[in-house]
Amino acid sequence: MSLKNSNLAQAWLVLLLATLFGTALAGIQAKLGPVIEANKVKETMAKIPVLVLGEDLAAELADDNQTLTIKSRVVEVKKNGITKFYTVYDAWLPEGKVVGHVVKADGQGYADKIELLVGIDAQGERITGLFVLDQKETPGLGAKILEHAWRGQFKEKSTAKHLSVVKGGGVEEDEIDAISGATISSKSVTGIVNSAVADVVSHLDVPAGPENNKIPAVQNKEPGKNSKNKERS
Amino acid sequence: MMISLGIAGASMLVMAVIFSYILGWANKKFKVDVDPKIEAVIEALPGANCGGCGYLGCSDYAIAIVTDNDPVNKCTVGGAACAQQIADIMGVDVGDMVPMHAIVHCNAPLSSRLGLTQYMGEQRCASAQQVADVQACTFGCLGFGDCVQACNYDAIHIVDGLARVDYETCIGCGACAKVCPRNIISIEGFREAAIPVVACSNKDKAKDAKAACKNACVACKACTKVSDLFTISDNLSKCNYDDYSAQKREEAMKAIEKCPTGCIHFVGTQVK
Amino acid sequence: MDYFVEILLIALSASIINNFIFYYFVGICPFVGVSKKVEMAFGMGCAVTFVMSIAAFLSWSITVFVLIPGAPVSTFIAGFFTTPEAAAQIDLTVLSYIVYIFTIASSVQFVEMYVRRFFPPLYRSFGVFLPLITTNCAILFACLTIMSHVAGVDNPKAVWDLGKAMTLALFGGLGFTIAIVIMAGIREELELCDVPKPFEGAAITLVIGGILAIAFMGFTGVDSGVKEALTPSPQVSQAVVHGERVALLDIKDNNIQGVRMP
Amino acid sequence: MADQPTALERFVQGILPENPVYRQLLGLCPTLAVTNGMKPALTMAVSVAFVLVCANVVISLIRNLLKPHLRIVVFTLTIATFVTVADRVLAAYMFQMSKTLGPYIPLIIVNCLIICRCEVCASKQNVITAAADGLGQAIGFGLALASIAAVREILGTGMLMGFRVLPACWPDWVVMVLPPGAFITLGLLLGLVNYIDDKREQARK
Repeated sequence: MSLKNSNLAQAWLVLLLATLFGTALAGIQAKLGPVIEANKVKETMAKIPVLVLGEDLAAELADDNQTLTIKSRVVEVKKNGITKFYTVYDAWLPEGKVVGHVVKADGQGYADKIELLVGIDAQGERITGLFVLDQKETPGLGAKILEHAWRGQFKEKSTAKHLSVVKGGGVEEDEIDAISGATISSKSVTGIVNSAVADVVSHLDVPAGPENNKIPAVQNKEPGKNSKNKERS
Repeated sequence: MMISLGIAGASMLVMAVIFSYILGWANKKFKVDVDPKIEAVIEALPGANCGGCGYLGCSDYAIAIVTDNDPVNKCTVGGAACAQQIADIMGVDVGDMVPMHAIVHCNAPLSSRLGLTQYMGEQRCASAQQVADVQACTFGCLGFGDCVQACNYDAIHIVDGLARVDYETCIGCGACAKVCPRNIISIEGFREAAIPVVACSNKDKAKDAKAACKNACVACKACTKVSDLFTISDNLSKCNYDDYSAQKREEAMKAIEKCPTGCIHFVGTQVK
Repeated sequence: MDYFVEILLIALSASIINNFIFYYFVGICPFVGVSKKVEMAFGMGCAVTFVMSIAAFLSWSITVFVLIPGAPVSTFIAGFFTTPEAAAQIDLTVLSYIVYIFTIASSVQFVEMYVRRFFPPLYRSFGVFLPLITTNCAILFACLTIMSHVAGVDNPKAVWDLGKAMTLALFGGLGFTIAIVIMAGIREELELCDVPKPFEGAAITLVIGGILAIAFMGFTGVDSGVKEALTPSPQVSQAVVHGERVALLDIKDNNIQGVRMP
Repeated sequence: MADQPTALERFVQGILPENPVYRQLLGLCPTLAVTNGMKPALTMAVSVAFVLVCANVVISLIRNLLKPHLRIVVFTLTIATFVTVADRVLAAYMFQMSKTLGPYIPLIIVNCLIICRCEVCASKQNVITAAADGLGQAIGFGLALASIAAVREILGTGMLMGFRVLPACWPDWVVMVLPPGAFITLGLLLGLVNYIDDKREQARK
């Protein structure tokens, strides 16, 4: 019918360009896609050894170029009506011993979302490290949560205690010294750590690694609630 | 891998077809029947949207010409050439092409203004307008030169506190009229080289007008008695420029003599 | 209740806290160019909000139904050529930028024709803005924010639905209008002030925009406050109940639910 | 239309006399957004240069097939494709930078600068002039971005690309790195450029 081909005829250039560009971009996506995926995963995976073992052990591991086997799973937690999702990365030493877990948690910061990686030891008693993945706090003030010194305070903190933020020195066992001028950011990070640790601590038990093959190799573990939920002593 | 290329190309094609079909259909269905004449007239107009013709912009003026056939010679910037072009398009004769110029309806230099106070504020008419009694006359020219700044043909200057138009260079684009906070500048068609003008805009009663300025129009009707060019409306006389012609020159001269405060003048080029 | 809180937070943050102009810097060209008179600015604001909602609706539906991997349309088409689960892996998000800009350009053109045909006076008043809107960053930015909340999210629960997308578009447009009308009001007053010659026009607008941005920064943190106020967060307090330390998780309607602490 | 400016004229015009940011006030959105640091500013300038030159070349190649009323749609399609290419390349090879630049890479599509250059120059002149014009404008844009980024980063953090510029006792003007700083810096620099221009004009008169 004339109406159809007249305006389509006019727009033939647009149609040709659209298809051409569409296929070209798909080609580029096919080539670059995996590289981008690798970047994304690498960004989180690279942090796990440092978080779980601490710098010196991780460096030592890296020297004799062994790597931890790391698997991620999504833990769903129902708490007073709201279901929260945490991605948990479990890390095994090459010889199969579970060495620790890293929880990816996010929460509301002062300006916008803050995303954290919280390292917890194998038994789930101690926090072994903290890394800030993504934040938009005010540069120069809130952004100080990225600093190694401040993050270091979380190391060796017990997961049982509820961490609280204190201003100005005098830091007891389960207290975090707030950044001067950025109490809200410090409070929100500590709050996220507390809620992440409290939610996930009961889901941390993971069968030992493939070596002491008590449990068959856990390669094809689908994410989701992990099967064993051993009642801790 | 090949599949994703194919799918991407296909979905883009499908989307492009859908959208261009909708646009094509809309193009047909929503065809606004714009009179081709209007487009032609818009083409002929300079397109500066300066508003000199008194309309919102060229397209407005073009619509006015075609729909309610307004005079074709109102475009000051385009001048005679563009008026001729539009006349050909419209098949109308150009009619006497009247040059447009600005007229300042105030003839009181600082010396003849009364009740002047020392105004220390912002040296701009727009700001002075906000301040009460800078000078007794609340209608007349403030003389801070907003019009001078607005004019980009350098055709208006402040002489002894009063805005004076240089009729050689003024093309009547109306920029000064737009910017004058007291709206005492009007853009009129000059049928002759020089036309009589009541150079005052004081609408107060005679007593207040006299208290405000030495040569204000006090609506004494002397000019209307002598010549029918002038009419009085709310205490202010106004000259009808359209039906002034060379023959009425003596009438106008007589009115100028008769006017007690001398606020009627001849303005334009070759003022004798 | 929880859904309503999220909608309110998105609305609040899009309109005032993370205002499109003062926080995200999108839509600066009309902000500097059009904000001379309040009516023009308001007209521009309404036009942008209107087109932004259409663009948000179109981009949300296309992203959800065509672009993201496992979207119904792309799996359906791919189903003919390959095995079903391979079809679910077809990921067309790379096309998102072309698709968005294509939909925006076409919808602006469509709206322009429609308004020209049925509302000539309305067209004359803001007709000149419509082509200007296609190259307005605010609209594409809104689509990109929606895409980042739909495609770039790993856990399925946090994907935005249509309601949230439209809220972002509407209140983002509202924030844009607020900002541009405030600036138009200021610039109208500016006519009377003595602005130094080199600063006239865009330079002074940007400096004033900076001051306005500082003022709008005052709103940061409001959304975290509102969120705390609205979410019924349980007070995790500890109590000793007959000799055992119990974490009081829920002390609403005064029956103490507790969980034995380790 | 007056005779078309030659390739060299277009190129030279783009850098200073018709600098896209300071003179034509185009492309302000990315200028304000990414100039809180020198590195992001330069990356943005390079990606805009890449997109601008490629788009100009492609548009000038197909300029006589263009239908007037579909012109804008074709421009946006070409620009969007090149921007996606730039975005993917950045995400693949400079992932950290693509995270900091975030949503502003795709916003190059609606950058008024590129569409304006396509309309003004590419759709009317041959390939070489279009490419030269694109390059000139891109260098002008880069210069403008660098100037703003330098001011903001030095005042904001006292450092420039990692080197300490201001003494450590300099209290960092955090506002410079924040959004309002961008507005104020660009406003003041614009005023400065106008001032210098007026001075040169008077000197020449």
